[in-house]
Amino acid sequence: MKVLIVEDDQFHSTFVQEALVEALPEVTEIVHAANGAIGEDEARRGEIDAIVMDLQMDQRNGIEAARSIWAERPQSRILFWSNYADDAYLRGIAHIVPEDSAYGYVLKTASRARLKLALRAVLVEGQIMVDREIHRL
Amino acid sequence: GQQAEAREEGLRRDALELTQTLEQERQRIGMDLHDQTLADLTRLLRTVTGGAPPGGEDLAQQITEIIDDLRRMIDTAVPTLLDLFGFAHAVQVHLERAIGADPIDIDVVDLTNGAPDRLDPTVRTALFRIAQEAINNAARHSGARWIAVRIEPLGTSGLVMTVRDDGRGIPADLQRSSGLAHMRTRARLISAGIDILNQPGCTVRVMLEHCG
Amino acid sequence: GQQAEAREEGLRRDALELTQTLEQERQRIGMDLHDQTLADLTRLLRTVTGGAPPGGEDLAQQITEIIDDLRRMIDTAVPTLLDLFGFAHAVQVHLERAIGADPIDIDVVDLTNGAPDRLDPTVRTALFRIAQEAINNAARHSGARWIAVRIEPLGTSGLVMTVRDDGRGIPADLQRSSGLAHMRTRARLISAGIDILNQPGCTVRVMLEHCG
Ligand SMILES: Nc1ncnc2c1ncn2[C@@H]1O[C@H](COP(=O)(O)OP(=O)(O)OP(=O)(O)O)[C@@H](O)[C@H]1O
Ligand SMILES: Nc1ncnc2c1ncn2[C@@H]1O[C@H](COP(=O)(O)OP(=O)(O)OP(=O)(O)O)[C@@H](O)[C@H]1O
Ligand SMILES: [K+]
Ligand SMILES: [Mg+2]
Ligand SMILES: [Mg+2]
Ligand SMILES: [Mg+2]
Repeated sequence: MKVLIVEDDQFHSTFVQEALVEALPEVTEIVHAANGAIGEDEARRGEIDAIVMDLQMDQRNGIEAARSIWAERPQSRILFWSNYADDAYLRGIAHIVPEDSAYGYVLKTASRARLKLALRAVLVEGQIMVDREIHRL
Repeated sequence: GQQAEAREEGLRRDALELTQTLEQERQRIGMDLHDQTLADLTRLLRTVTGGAPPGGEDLAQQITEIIDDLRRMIDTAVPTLLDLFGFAHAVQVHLERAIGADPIDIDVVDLTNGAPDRLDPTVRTALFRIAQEAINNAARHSGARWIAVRIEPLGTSGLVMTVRDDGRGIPADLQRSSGLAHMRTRARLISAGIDILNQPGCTVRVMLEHCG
Repeated sequence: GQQAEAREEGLRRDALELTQTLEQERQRIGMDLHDQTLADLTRLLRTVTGGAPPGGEDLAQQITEIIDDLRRMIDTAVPTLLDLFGFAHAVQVHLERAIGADPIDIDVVDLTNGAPDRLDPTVRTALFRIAQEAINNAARHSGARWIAVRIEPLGTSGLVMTVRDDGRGIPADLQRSSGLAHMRTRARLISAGIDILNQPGCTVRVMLEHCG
Protein backbone atom coordinates (compact mmCIF):
# COMPACT_ATOMS: atom_id res chain seq x y z
CA MET A 1 0.00 0.00 0.00
CA LYS A 2 1.25 3.46 -0.98
CA VAL A 3 0.52 6.54 1.12
CA LEU A 4 1.01 10.19 0.18
CA ILE A 5 1.71 12.84 2.84
CA VAL A 6 1.03 16.41 1.72
CA GLU A 7 2.39 18.76 4.38
CA ASP A 8 4.59 21.85 4.22
CA ASP A 9 6.00 21.58 7.73
CA GLN A 10 8.92 19.17 8.03
CA PHE A 11 8.31 18.48 11.71
CA HIS A 12 4.67 17.54 11.24
CA SER A 13 5.46 15.52 8.17
CA THR A 14 8.02 13.42 10.05
CA PHE A 15 5.56 12.92 12.87
CA VAL A 16 2.90 11.54 10.51
CA GLN A 17 5.41 9.34 8.79
CA GLU A 18 6.48 7.77 12.09
CA ALA A 19 2.88 7.19 13.10
CA LEU A 20 2.20 5.59 9.70
CA VAL A 21 5.12 3.19 10.04
CA GLU A 22 4.02 2.17 13.52
CA ALA A 23 0.30 1.92 12.82
CA LEU A 24 0.07 0.45 9.34
CA PRO A 25 2.46 -2.42 8.64
CA GLU A 26 0.77 -2.86 5.27
CA VAL A 27 2.30 0.40 4.02
CA THR A 28 5.09 -0.31 1.56
CA GLU A 29 5.84 3.16 0.26
CA ILE A 30 5.48 6.70 1.62
CA VAL A 31 5.63 9.69 -0.71
CA HIS A 32 6.01 13.30 0.50
CA ALA A 33 4.77 16.47 -1.08
CA ALA A 34 5.48 19.92 0.35
CA ASN A 35 2.41 21.68 -1.06
CA GLY A 36 -0.96 21.03 -2.67
CA ALA A 37 0.25 21.43 -6.25
CA ILE A 38 3.00 18.83 -5.83
CA GLY A 39 0.58 16.65 -3.88
CA GLU A 40 -1.87 16.61 -6.79
CA ASP A 41 0.88 15.62 -9.21
CA GLU A 42 2.17 12.85 -6.97
CA ALA A 43 -1.30 11.43 -6.39
CA ARG A 44 -1.94 11.35 -10.13
CA ARG A 45 1.47 10.01 -11.12
CA GLY A 46 1.66 7.30 -8.46
CA GLU A 47 -2.08 6.54 -8.57
CA ILE A 48 -2.08 6.92 -4.80
CA ASP A 49 -5.49 6.68 -3.13
CA ALA A 50 -4.48 6.97 0.53
CA ILE A 51 -3.56 10.51 1.44
CA VAL A 52 -2.80 12.57 4.55
CA MET A 53 -3.48 16.21 3.72
CA ASP A 54 -2.51 19.45 5.48
CA LEU A 55 -4.95 22.36 4.99
CA GLN A 56 -2.95 25.56 4.98
CA MET A 57 -0.15 25.54 2.46
CA ASP A 58 1.29 28.04 0.01
CA GLN A 59 0.93 27.13 -3.66
CA ARG A 60 -2.45 25.42 -3.57
CA ASN A 61 -3.95 24.64 -0.22
CA GLY A 62 -5.14 21.22 0.90
CA ILE A 63 -8.77 21.81 -0.03
CA GLU A 64 -8.00 22.84 -3.59
CA ALA A 65 -5.74 19.82 -3.92
CA ALA A 66 -8.38 17.48 -2.46
CA ARG A 67 -11.01 18.85 -4.85
CA SER A 68 -8.97 18.03 -7.92
CA ILE A 69 -7.79 14.69 -6.58
CA TRP A 70 -11.39 13.69 -5.84
CA ALA A 71 -12.53 14.96 -9.25
CA GLU A 72 -10.14 12.56 -10.94
CA ARG A 73 -10.28 9.69 -8.44
CA PRO A 74 -13.41 9.90 -6.29
CA GLN A 75 -12.49 6.74 -4.40
CA SER A 76 -9.42 8.41 -2.86
CA ARG A 77 -9.27 8.26 0.93
CA ILE A 78 -8.10 11.49 2.47
CA LEU A 79 -7.26 12.13 6.10
CA PHE A 80 -7.14 15.87 6.69
CA TRP A 81 -4.69 16.90 9.32
CA SER A 82 -5.18 20.40 10.47
CA ASN A 83 -4.66 23.11 13.00
CA TYR A 84 -8.20 24.42 12.62
CA ALA A 85 -10.51 23.21 15.38
CA ASP A 86 -13.53 25.11 14.10
CA ASP A 87 -16.31 22.91 12.70
CA ALA A 88 -16.80 25.28 9.76
CA TYR A 89 -13.75 23.65 8.16
CA LEU A 90 -15.17 20.21 8.69
CA ARG A 91 -18.49 21.19 7.16
CA GLY A 92 -16.71 22.77 4.24
CA ILE A 93 -14.97 19.45 3.64
CA ALA A 94 -18.24 17.54 3.98
CA HIS A 95 -19.55 19.64 1.04
CA ILE A 96 -16.78 18.59 -1.31
CA VAL A 97 -16.47 14.90 -0.44
CA PRO A 98 -17.79 12.70 -3.25
CA GLU A 99 -20.50 10.26 -2.23
CA ASP A 100 -19.20 7.08 -0.62
CA SER A 101 -15.67 8.46 -0.20
CA ALA A 102 -13.78 7.98 3.01
CA TYR A 103 -12.31 10.96 4.77
CA GLY A 104 -11.22 12.00 8.20
CA TYR A 105 -10.31 15.13 10.12
CA VAL A 106 -7.71 15.09 12.86
CA LEU A 107 -6.15 17.96 14.72
CA LYS A 108 -2.41 18.33 14.77
CA THR A 109 -2.49 18.37 18.54
CA ALA A 110 -4.11 14.91 18.67
CA SER A 111 -2.09 12.31 20.53
CA ARG A 112 -0.01 9.84 18.57
CA ALA A 113 -2.39 7.05 19.57
CA ARG A 114 -5.37 8.95 18.24
CA LEU A 115 -3.62 9.79 14.98
CA LYS A 116 -2.77 6.12 14.51
CA LEU A 117 -6.41 5.14 15.04
CA ALA A 118 -7.51 7.67 12.45
CA LEU A 119 -4.88 6.55 9.94
CA ARG A 120 -6.10 2.97 10.17
CA ALA A 121 -9.80 3.82 10.17
CA VAL A 122 -9.68 6.14 7.16
CA LEU A 123 -6.81 4.95 4.98
CA VAL A 124 -7.16 1.18 5.50
CA GLU A 125 -10.74 0.57 6.52
CA GLY A 126 -12.33 3.34 4.47
CA GLN A 127 -14.32 4.81 7.35
CA ILE A 128 -15.25 8.39 8.06
CA MET A 129 -13.59 9.60 11.22
CA VAL A 130 -13.63 13.00 12.82
CA ASP A 131 -11.70 14.28 15.81
CA ARG A 132 -14.05 14.83 18.72
CA GLU A 133 -12.23 18.03 19.63
CA ILE A 134 -13.79 19.87 16.73
CA HIS A 135 -16.18 22.43 18.13
CA ARG A 136 -18.52 25.13 17.07
CA LEU A 137 -17.26 28.62 17.73
CA GLY B 1 -15.51 70.21 -13.12
CA GLN B 2 -16.53 71.33 -9.65
CA GLN B 3 -18.88 68.42 -9.22
CA ALA B 4 -16.18 65.93 -10.17
CA GLU B 5 -13.79 67.57 -7.74
CA ALA B 6 -16.28 67.32 -4.91
CA ARG B 7 -16.77 63.67 -5.75
CA GLU B 8 -13.03 63.07 -5.73
CA GLU B 9 -12.74 64.80 -2.36
CA GLY B 10 -15.55 62.64 -0.97
CA LEU B 11 -13.90 59.49 -2.22
CA ARG B 12 -10.58 60.57 -0.71
CA ARG B 13 -12.15 61.08 2.69
CA ASP B 14 -14.16 57.84 2.61
CA ALA B 15 -11.20 55.76 1.51
CA LEU B 16 -9.08 57.26 4.28
CA GLU B 17 -11.67 56.30 6.87
CA LEU B 18 -11.84 52.79 5.51
CA THR B 19 -8.07 52.34 5.70
CA GLN B 20 -8.15 53.60 9.26
CA THR B 21 -10.77 51.01 10.16
CA LEU B 22 -8.61 48.29 8.64
CA GLU B 23 -5.64 49.54 10.66
CA GLN B 24 -7.73 49.38 13.80
CA GLU B 25 -8.90 45.84 13.12
CA ARG B 26 -5.30 44.80 12.76
CA GLN B 27 -4.45 46.61 15.97
CA ARG B 28 -7.24 44.72 17.70
CA ILE B 29 -5.71 41.37 16.75
CA GLY B 30 -2.39 42.56 18.09
CA MET B 31 -3.97 43.61 21.36
CA ASP B 32 -5.80 40.33 21.78
CA LEU B 33 -2.57 38.47 21.22
CA HIS B 34 -0.81 40.69 23.66
CA ASP B 35 -3.39 40.52 26.39
CA GLN B 36 -4.19 36.87 26.06
CA THR B 37 -1.65 34.63 24.34
CA LEU B 38 1.42 36.51 25.44
CA ALA B 39 0.10 36.81 28.98
CA ASP B 40 -0.66 33.07 29.09
CA LEU B 41 2.77 32.15 27.80
CA THR B 42 4.46 34.39 30.31
CA ARG B 43 2.51 32.72 33.08
CA LEU B 44 3.51 29.32 31.75
CA LEU B 45 7.15 30.35 31.70
CA ARG B 46 6.90 31.48 35.28
CA THR B 47 5.44 28.20 36.50
CA VAL B 48 8.11 26.26 34.61
CA THR B 49 10.97 28.25 36.13
CA GLY B 50 9.29 28.63 39.53
CA GLY B 51 10.02 26.76 42.75
CA ALA B 52 7.57 23.92 42.14
CA PRO B 53 7.45 23.17 38.40
CA PRO B 54 4.23 21.37 37.44
CA GLY B 55 4.07 17.77 36.25
CA GLY B 56 3.92 16.80 32.59
CA GLU B 57 0.17 16.38 32.50
CA ASP B 58 -0.54 19.69 34.11
CA LEU B 59 1.81 21.39 31.70
CA ALA B 60 0.24 19.68 28.73
CA GLN B 61 -3.17 20.87 29.88
CA GLN B 62 -1.99 24.47 30.09
CA ILE B 63 -0.35 24.38 26.68
CA THR B 64 -3.47 22.84 25.15
CA GLU B 65 -5.58 25.69 26.47
CA ILE B 66 -3.25 28.30 25.04
CA ILE B 67 -3.39 26.53 21.70
CA ASP B 68 -7.19 26.41 21.72
CA ASP B 69 -7.49 30.11 22.45
CA LEU B 70 -4.98 30.99 19.81
CA ARG B 71 -6.84 28.87 17.26
CA ARG B 72 -10.05 30.69 18.00
CA MET B 73 -8.31 34.01 17.54
CA ILE B 74 -6.83 32.97 14.23
CA ASP B 75 -10.15 31.63 13.00
CA THR B 76 -11.94 34.86 13.69
CA ALA B 77 -9.13 37.09 12.47
CA VAL B 78 -8.52 35.63 9.09
CA PRO B 79 -10.92 34.91 6.27
CA THR B 80 -9.21 31.56 5.54
CA LEU B 81 -12.64 30.01 5.07
CA LEU B 82 -13.12 32.25 2.06
CA ASP B 83 -9.86 31.03 0.54
CA LEU B 84 -10.36 27.39 1.36
CA PHE B 85 -14.05 26.84 0.68
CA GLY B 86 -15.27 29.78 -1.34
CA PHE B 87 -17.73 32.64 -1.01
CA ALA B 88 -21.08 30.95 -0.34
CA HIS B 89 -19.74 28.70 2.40
CA ALA B 90 -17.88 31.56 4.10
CA VAL B 91 -21.05 33.69 4.01
CA GLN B 92 -23.12 30.81 5.39
CA VAL B 93 -20.73 30.33 8.31
CA HIS B 94 -20.55 34.05 9.00
CA LEU B 95 -24.35 34.27 9.04
CA GLU B 96 -24.71 31.29 11.39
CA ARG B 97 -22.26 32.83 13.81
CA ALA B 98 -23.80 36.26 13.57
CA ILE B 99 -27.23 35.07 14.69
CA GLY B 100 -25.79 32.84 17.40
CA ALA B 101 -28.56 31.21 19.40
CA ASP B 102 -31.28 33.63 18.22
CA PRO B 103 -34.31 31.97 16.63
CA ILE B 104 -33.82 33.49 13.18
CA ASP B 105 -34.30 31.59 9.92
CA ILE B 106 -31.40 31.92 7.55
CA ASP B 107 -30.86 31.09 3.92
CA VAL B 108 -27.87 31.45 1.60
CA VAL B 109 -28.40 30.73 -2.10
CA ASP B 110 -25.94 31.04 -4.95
CA LEU B 111 -27.68 30.90 -8.33
CA THR B 112 -24.51 31.71 -10.27
CA ASN B 113 -22.67 28.47 -9.80
CA GLY B 114 -19.86 30.12 -7.89
CA ALA B 115 -19.43 33.40 -9.80
CA PRO B 116 -18.05 35.25 -6.74
CA ASP B 117 -15.15 32.79 -6.63
CA ARG B 118 -14.24 33.65 -10.19
CA LEU B 119 -13.88 37.36 -9.36
CA ASP B 120 -10.54 39.03 -8.99
CA PRO B 121 -9.49 38.19 -5.38
CA THR B 122 -9.41 41.88 -4.43
CA VAL B 123 -12.98 42.33 -5.62
CA ARG B 124 -14.11 39.11 -3.97
CA THR B 125 -12.66 40.16 -0.61
CA ALA B 126 -14.40 43.53 -0.82
CA LEU B 127 -17.72 41.86 -1.68
CA PHE B 128 -17.29 39.48 1.24
CA ARG B 129 -16.62 42.37 3.62
CA ILE B 130 -19.80 44.07 2.45
CA ALA B 131 -21.74 40.84 3.05
CA GLN B 132 -20.24 40.54 6.52
CA GLU B 133 -21.23 44.05 7.53
CA ALA B 134 -24.74 43.75 6.08
CA ILE B 135 -25.19 40.46 7.94
CA ASN B 136 -23.84 41.87 11.19
CA ASN B 137 -26.24 44.78 10.94
CA ALA B 138 -29.22 42.54 10.20
CA ALA B 139 -28.34 40.26 13.11
CA ARG B 140 -27.67 43.07 15.56
CA HIS B 141 -30.16 45.79 14.72
CA SER B 142 -33.12 44.48 12.75
CA GLY B 143 -35.03 42.20 15.13
CA ALA B 144 -35.78 40.12 12.03
CA ARG B 145 -37.34 36.66 11.87
CA TRP B 146 -35.36 35.79 8.79
CA ILE B 147 -32.16 36.87 7.02
CA ALA B 148 -31.41 35.75 3.48
CA VAL B 149 -28.41 36.15 1.20
CA ARG B 150 -28.82 35.60 -2.56
CA ILE B 151 -26.28 35.69 -5.33
CA GLU B 152 -27.82 35.92 -8.77
CA PRO B 153 -26.67 36.58 -12.34
CA LEU B 154 -26.91 40.14 -13.68
CA GLY B 155 -27.13 40.44 -17.47
CA THR B 156 -24.70 38.19 -19.29
CA SER B 157 -21.58 38.71 -17.22
CA GLY B 158 -22.50 40.38 -13.94
CA LEU B 159 -23.80 39.42 -10.55
CA VAL B 160 -26.09 40.80 -7.84
CA MET B 161 -25.72 40.02 -4.18
CA THR B 162 -28.60 40.85 -1.83
CA VAL B 163 -28.67 40.63 1.95
CA ARG B 164 -32.29 40.94 3.13
CA ASP B 165 -34.04 40.83 6.45
CA ASP B 166 -37.69 41.25 7.50
CA GLY B 167 -36.90 43.42 10.50
CA ARG B 168 -37.68 46.96 11.54
CA GLY B 169 -35.63 48.66 8.82
CA ILE B 170 -33.04 51.39 9.21
CA PRO B 171 -34.44 54.27 11.26
CA ALA B 172 -34.44 57.80 9.89
CA ASP B 173 -32.32 59.25 12.67
CA LEU B 174 -29.00 57.44 12.92
CA GLN B 175 -26.63 57.66 15.88
CA ARG B 176 -23.78 56.31 13.81
CA SER B 177 -23.30 55.15 10.24
CA SER B 178 -19.68 54.15 9.66
CA GLY B 179 -20.64 50.55 8.90
CA LEU B 180 -23.07 51.75 6.23
CA ALA B 181 -20.49 54.22 4.93
CA HIS B 182 -17.82 51.53 4.64
CA MET B 183 -20.16 49.32 2.63
CA ARG B 184 -20.70 52.19 0.20
CA THR B 185 -16.99 52.97 0.01
CA ARG B 186 -16.04 49.36 -0.63
CA ALA B 187 -18.67 49.12 -3.36
CA ARG B 188 -17.35 52.28 -4.93
CA LEU B 189 -13.78 51.03 -4.83
CA ILE B 190 -14.75 47.93 -6.82
CA SER B 191 -16.97 49.99 -9.17
CA ALA B 192 -20.10 48.22 -7.99
CA GLY B 193 -23.52 49.76 -7.58
CA ILE B 194 -25.02 49.57 -4.11
CA ASP B 195 -28.53 50.20 -2.75
CA ILE B 196 -29.41 50.18 0.92
CA LEU B 197 -33.20 50.18 1.14
CA ASN B 198 -36.03 49.66 3.56
CA GLN B 199 -38.69 47.61 1.80
CA PRO B 200 -39.82 47.49 4.60
CA GLY B 201 -37.15 45.27 6.24
CA CYS B 202 -33.62 46.18 5.25
CA THR B 203 -32.13 45.13 1.90
CA VAL B 204 -28.52 45.67 0.90
CA ARG B 205 -28.04 45.05 -2.82
CA VAL B 206 -24.68 45.11 -4.59
CA MET B 207 -24.47 45.02 -8.36
CA LEU B 208 -21.30 44.13 -10.23
CA GLU B 209 -21.58 44.63 -13.98
CA HIS B 210 -18.64 42.64 -15.21
CA CYS B 211 -17.13 39.72 -13.43
CA GLY B 212 -13.99 37.73 -14.09
CA GLY C 1 -14.37 67.38 -16.50
CA GLN C 2 -12.59 64.50 -18.20
CA GLN C 3 -9.35 65.17 -16.37
CA ALA C 4 -11.09 65.19 -13.02
CA GLU C 5 -12.82 61.94 -13.86
CA ALA C 6 -9.57 60.28 -14.80
CA ARG C 7 -8.09 61.49 -11.52
CA GLU C 8 -11.03 60.09 -9.59
CA GLU C 9 -10.69 56.75 -11.37
CA GLY C 10 -6.96 56.68 -10.50
CA LEU C 11 -7.71 57.42 -6.87
CA ARG C 12 -10.36 54.70 -6.81
CA ARG C 13 -7.92 52.13 -8.12
CA ASP C 14 -5.07 53.15 -5.82
CA ALA C 15 -7.26 53.19 -2.75
CA LEU C 16 -8.58 49.73 -3.62
CA GLU C 17 -5.05 48.39 -3.87
CA LEU C 18 -4.15 49.92 -0.53
CA THR C 19 -7.14 48.37 1.22
CA GLN C 20 -6.26 45.02 -0.33
CA THR C 21 -2.72 45.34 1.04
CA LEU C 22 -4.11 46.04 4.49
CA GLU C 23 -6.35 42.99 4.23
CA GLN C 24 -3.37 40.93 3.20
CA GLU C 25 -1.26 42.20 6.07
CA ARG C 26 -3.95 41.06 8.43
CA GLN C 27 -4.11 37.71 6.72
CA ARG C 28 -0.34 37.51 6.95
CA ILE C 29 -0.53 37.89 10.73
CA GLY C 30 -3.05 35.06 10.87
CA MET C 31 -0.83 32.89 8.70
CA ASP C 32 2.26 33.66 10.75
CA LEU C 33 0.41 32.79 13.92
CA HIS C 34 -0.84 29.62 12.35
CA ASP C 35 2.41 28.50 10.79
CA GLN C 36 4.75 29.70 13.50
CA THR C 37 3.27 30.22 16.96
CA LEU C 38 0.72 27.46 16.71
CA ALA C 39 3.24 25.08 15.14
CA ASP C 40 5.79 25.88 17.88
CA LEU C 41 3.23 25.31 20.61
CA THR C 42 2.19 21.99 19.08
CA ARG C 43 5.82 20.93 19.02
CA LEU C 44 6.20 21.99 22.65
CA LEU C 45 3.12 20.00 23.59
CA ARG C 46 4.54 16.94 21.87
CA THR C 47 7.85 17.11 23.66
CA VAL C 48 6.07 17.58 26.99
CA THR C 49 3.83 14.55 26.45
CA GLY C 50 6.47 12.50 24.61
CA GLY C 51 8.63 9.66 25.92
CA ALA C 52 11.48 11.83 27.19
CA PRO C 53 10.09 15.15 28.47
CA PRO C 54 12.76 17.86 28.60
CA GLY C 55 14.09 19.39 31.81
CA GLY C 56 12.83 22.68 33.20
CA GLU C 57 15.65 24.76 31.73
CA ASP C 58 15.18 23.34 28.26
CA LEU C 59 11.48 23.98 28.45
CA ALA C 60 11.97 27.52 29.67
CA GLN C 61 14.29 28.12 26.73
CA GLN C 62 11.68 26.91 24.25
CA ILE C 63 8.89 28.96 25.79
CA THR C 64 11.10 32.05 25.81
CA GLU C 65 11.73 31.67 22.09
CA ILE C 66 8.03 31.37 21.35
CA ILE C 67 7.37 34.49 23.40
CA ASP C 68 10.08 36.45 21.61
CA ASP C 69 8.75 35.51 18.20
CA LEU C 70 5.23 36.38 19.18
CA ARG C 71 6.34 39.73 20.53
CA ARG C 72 7.99 40.54 17.24
CA MET C 73 4.79 39.64 15.43
CA ILE C 74 2.70 41.80 17.71
CA ASP C 75 5.07 44.73 17.35
CA THR C 76 4.76 44.74 13.61
CA ALA C 77 0.99 44.36 13.82
CA VAL C 78 0.35 47.16 16.25
CA PRO C 79 1.74 50.62 16.28
CA THR C 80 1.49 50.68 20.07
CA LEU C 81 4.84 52.40 20.26
CA LEU C 82 3.26 55.24 18.38
CA ASP C 83 0.44 55.48 20.92
CA LEU C 84 2.66 55.09 23.94
CA PHE C 85 5.70 57.14 23.08
CA GLY C 86 4.72 59.31 20.16
CA PHE C 87 5.84 59.69 16.61
CA ALA C 88 9.56 60.46 16.86
CA HIS C 89 10.25 57.65 19.31
CA ALA C 90 8.29 55.12 17.27
CA VAL C 91 10.18 56.15 14.13
CA GLN C 92 13.49 55.84 15.98
CA VAL C 93 12.65 52.31 17.15
CA HIS C 94 11.46 51.27 13.72
CA LEU C 95 14.64 52.59 12.15
CA GLU C 96 16.86 50.78 14.67
CA ARG C 97 15.07 47.51 13.99
CA ALA C 98 15.13 48.01 10.25
CA ILE C 99 18.91 48.32 10.03
CA GLY C 100 19.47 45.47 12.48
CA ALA C 101 23.19 44.75 12.86
CA ASP C 102 24.21 46.64 9.71
CA PRO C 103 26.83 49.37 10.27
CA ILE C 104 24.59 52.26 9.24
CA ASP C 105 24.46 55.62 11.03
CA ILE C 106 20.98 56.74 11.88
CA ASP C 107 19.45 59.99 13.03
CA VAL C 108 15.92 61.04 13.91
CA VAL C 109 15.23 64.72 14.60
CA ASP C 110 11.97 66.45 15.37
CA LEU C 111 12.23 70.24 15.09
CA THR C 112 8.51 70.81 15.57
CA ASN C 113 8.24 69.98 19.22
CA GLY C 114 5.97 67.00 18.57
CA ALA C 115 3.71 68.35 15.81
CA PRO C 116 3.01 64.85 14.38
CA ASP C 117 1.48 63.87 17.71
CA ARG C 118 -0.99 66.76 17.47
CA LEU C 119 -2.29 65.52 14.12
CA ASP C 120 -5.60 63.79 13.75
CA PRO C 121 -4.84 60.13 14.69
CA THR C 122 -5.87 58.89 11.25
CA VAL C 123 -3.46 61.31 9.59
CA ARG C 124 -0.69 60.48 12.04
CA THR C 125 -1.04 56.73 11.40
CA ALA C 126 -0.86 57.30 7.66
CA LEU C 127 2.26 59.47 8.07
CA PHE C 128 3.85 56.80 10.25
CA ARG C 129 3.13 54.10 7.66
CA ILE C 130 4.82 56.25 5.02
CA ALA C 131 7.83 56.66 7.29
CA GLN C 132 7.95 52.91 7.91
CA GLU C 133 7.93 52.05 4.21
CA ALA C 134 10.52 54.72 3.33
CA ILE C 135 12.76 53.42 6.12
CA ASN C 136 12.29 49.78 5.10
CA ASN C 137 13.23 50.68 1.53
CA ALA C 138 16.31 52.63 2.61
CA ALA C 139 17.44 49.79 4.88
CA ARG C 140 16.79 47.05 2.33
CA HIS C 141 17.64 48.53 -1.02
CA SER C 142 19.93 51.55 -0.74
CA GLY C 143 23.26 50.23 0.56
CA ALA C 144 23.50 53.55 2.43
CA ARG C 145 26.02 54.53 5.13
CA TRP C 146 23.46 56.72 6.82
CA ILE C 147 19.69 57.12 7.04
CA ALA C 148 18.11 60.21 8.57
CA VAL C 149 14.55 61.21 9.38
CA ARG C 150 13.71 64.90 9.96
CA ILE C 151 10.46 66.52 10.96
CA GLU C 152 10.40 70.27 10.40
CA PRO C 153 7.84 73.09 10.41
CA LEU C 154 6.27 74.12 7.10
CA GLY C 155 4.92 77.68 6.98
CA THR C 156 3.00 78.66 10.09
CA SER C 157 0.90 75.53 10.60
CA GLY C 158 2.32 72.73 8.47
CA LEU C 159 5.05 70.13 8.70
CA VAL C 160 7.53 68.36 6.43
CA MET C 161 8.86 64.89 7.06
CA THR C 162 11.90 63.70 5.12
CA VAL C 163 13.45 60.24 5.10
CA ARG C 164 16.88 60.43 3.43
CA ASP C 165 19.68 58.01 2.71
CA ASP C 166 23.06 58.34 0.98
CA GLY C 167 22.74 55.09 -0.96
CA ARG C 168 22.53 54.16 -4.61
CA GLY C 169 19.16 55.78 -5.28
CA ILE C 170 16.11 54.25 -6.94
CA PRO C 171 17.09 52.63 -10.24
CA ALA C 172 15.34 53.65 -13.46
CA ASP C 173 14.03 50.16 -14.21
CA LEU C 174 11.90 48.87 -11.34
CA GLN C 175 10.89 45.24 -10.90
CA ARG C 176 8.15 46.23 -8.50
CA SER C 177 6.79 49.44 -7.06
CA SER C 178 3.80 48.72 -4.83
CA GLY C 179 5.62 50.06 -1.75
CA LEU C 180 6.28 53.34 -3.54
CA ALA C 181 2.69 53.40 -4.88
CA HIS C 182 1.25 52.91 -1.40
CA MET C 183 3.30 55.79 -0.03
CA ARG C 184 1.83 58.01 -2.74
CA THR C 185 -1.71 56.77 -2.12
CA ARG C 186 -1.46 57.29 1.61
CA ALA C 187 -0.13 60.80 1.08
CA ARG C 188 -3.00 61.52 -1.28
CA LEU C 189 -5.57 60.22 1.19
CA ILE C 190 -4.34 62.67 3.84
CA SER C 191 -4.07 65.48 1.27
CA ALA C 192 -0.31 65.67 1.70
CA GLY C 193 2.22 66.43 -1.00
CA ILE C 194 4.89 63.79 -1.56
CA ASP C 195 8.19 63.76 -3.49
CA ILE C 196 10.32 60.69 -3.99
CA LEU C 197 13.67 61.87 -5.37
CA ASN C 198 17.20 60.71 -6.01
CA GLN C 199 19.55 63.51 -4.92
CA PRO C 200 21.59 61.32 -5.40
CA GLY C 201 20.70 58.98 -2.51
CA CYS C 202 16.97 58.53 -2.03
CA THR C 203 14.80 61.18 -0.34
CA VAL C 204 11.14 60.74 0.51
CA ARG C 205 9.56 64.06 1.47
CA VAL C 206 6.01 64.47 2.72
CA MET C 207 4.43 67.90 3.10
CA LEU C 208 1.36 68.54 5.20
CA GLU C 209 0.00 72.07 4.85
CA HIS C 210 -2.27 72.30 7.86
CA CYS C 211 -1.84 70.28 11.02
CA GLY C 212 -4.04 69.91 14.04
N1 LIG D 1 -30.57 45.66 8.87
C1 LIG D 1 -30.86 46.69 9.70
N2 LIG D 1 -32.06 46.74 10.33
C2 LIG D 1 -32.37 47.76 11.17
N3 LIG D 1 -31.52 48.78 11.43
C3 LIG D 1 -30.31 48.78 10.84
C4 LIG D 1 -29.92 47.75 9.94
N4 LIG D 1 -28.67 48.04 9.51
C5 LIG D 1 -28.33 49.17 10.09
N5 LIG D 1 -29.29 49.64 10.91
C6 LIG D 1 -29.28 50.90 11.69
O1 LIG D 1 -28.34 51.74 11.10
C7 LIG D 1 -27.37 52.15 12.05
C8 LIG D 1 -26.05 52.35 11.36
O2 LIG D 1 -25.49 51.13 10.92
P1 LIG D 1 -23.90 51.02 10.90
O3 LIG D 1 -23.53 49.67 10.40
O4 LIG D 1 -23.37 52.17 10.15
O5 LIG D 1 -23.49 51.21 12.43
P2 LIG D 1 -23.48 50.16 13.61
O6 LIG D 1 -23.79 48.79 13.07
O7 LIG D 1 -24.37 50.67 14.68
O8 LIG D 1 -21.99 50.21 14.11
P3 LIG D 1 -20.70 49.63 13.35
O9 LIG D 1 -19.83 50.81 13.07
O10 LIG D 1 -20.13 48.66 14.28
O11 LIG D 1 -21.15 48.98 12.07
C9 LIG D 1 -27.38 51.08 13.11
O12 LIG D 1 -26.91 51.57 14.32
C10 LIG D 1 -28.84 50.68 13.13
O13 LIG D 1 -29.57 51.59 13.92
N1 LIG E 1 15.87 54.10 -0.67
C1 LIG E 1 16.06 53.36 -1.78
N2 LIG E 1 17.30 53.18 -2.29
C2 LIG E 1 17.50 52.46 -3.40
N3 LIG E 1 16.53 51.82 -4.08
C3 LIG E 1 15.28 51.95 -3.62
C4 LIG E 1 14.97 52.70 -2.45
N4 LIG E 1 13.63 52.62 -2.25
C5 LIG E 1 13.15 51.86 -3.23
N5 LIG E 1 14.13 51.44 -4.05
C6 LIG E 1 13.97 50.63 -5.26
O1 LIG E 1 12.63 50.77 -5.70
C7 LIG E 1 12.01 49.51 -5.80
C8 LIG E 1 10.54 49.64 -5.47
O2 LIG E 1 10.33 49.94 -4.10
P1 LIG E 1 9.00 49.40 -3.41
O3 LIG E 1 8.99 49.83 -2.01
O4 LIG E 1 7.87 49.81 -4.26
O5 LIG E 1 9.13 47.82 -3.54
P2 LIG E 1 9.96 46.81 -2.63
O6 LIG E 1 10.51 47.51 -1.43
O7 LIG E 1 10.94 46.09 -3.51
O8 LIG E 1 8.83 45.78 -2.18
P3 LIG E 1 7.66 46.07 -1.12
O9 LIG E 1 6.40 45.89 -1.91
O10 LIG E 1 7.87 45.05 -0.07
O11 LIG E 1 7.82 47.46 -0.61
C9 LIG E 1 12.77 48.62 -4.86
O12 LIG E 1 12.66 47.26 -5.22
C10 LIG E 1 14.18 49.15 -5.02
O13 LIG E 1 14.81 48.62 -6.16
K1 LIG F 1 -3.07 23.23 8.66
MG1 LIG G 1 0.76 23.93 6.72
MG1 LIG H 1 -22.79 47.97 11.48
MG1 LIG I 1 9.34 48.65 -0.23
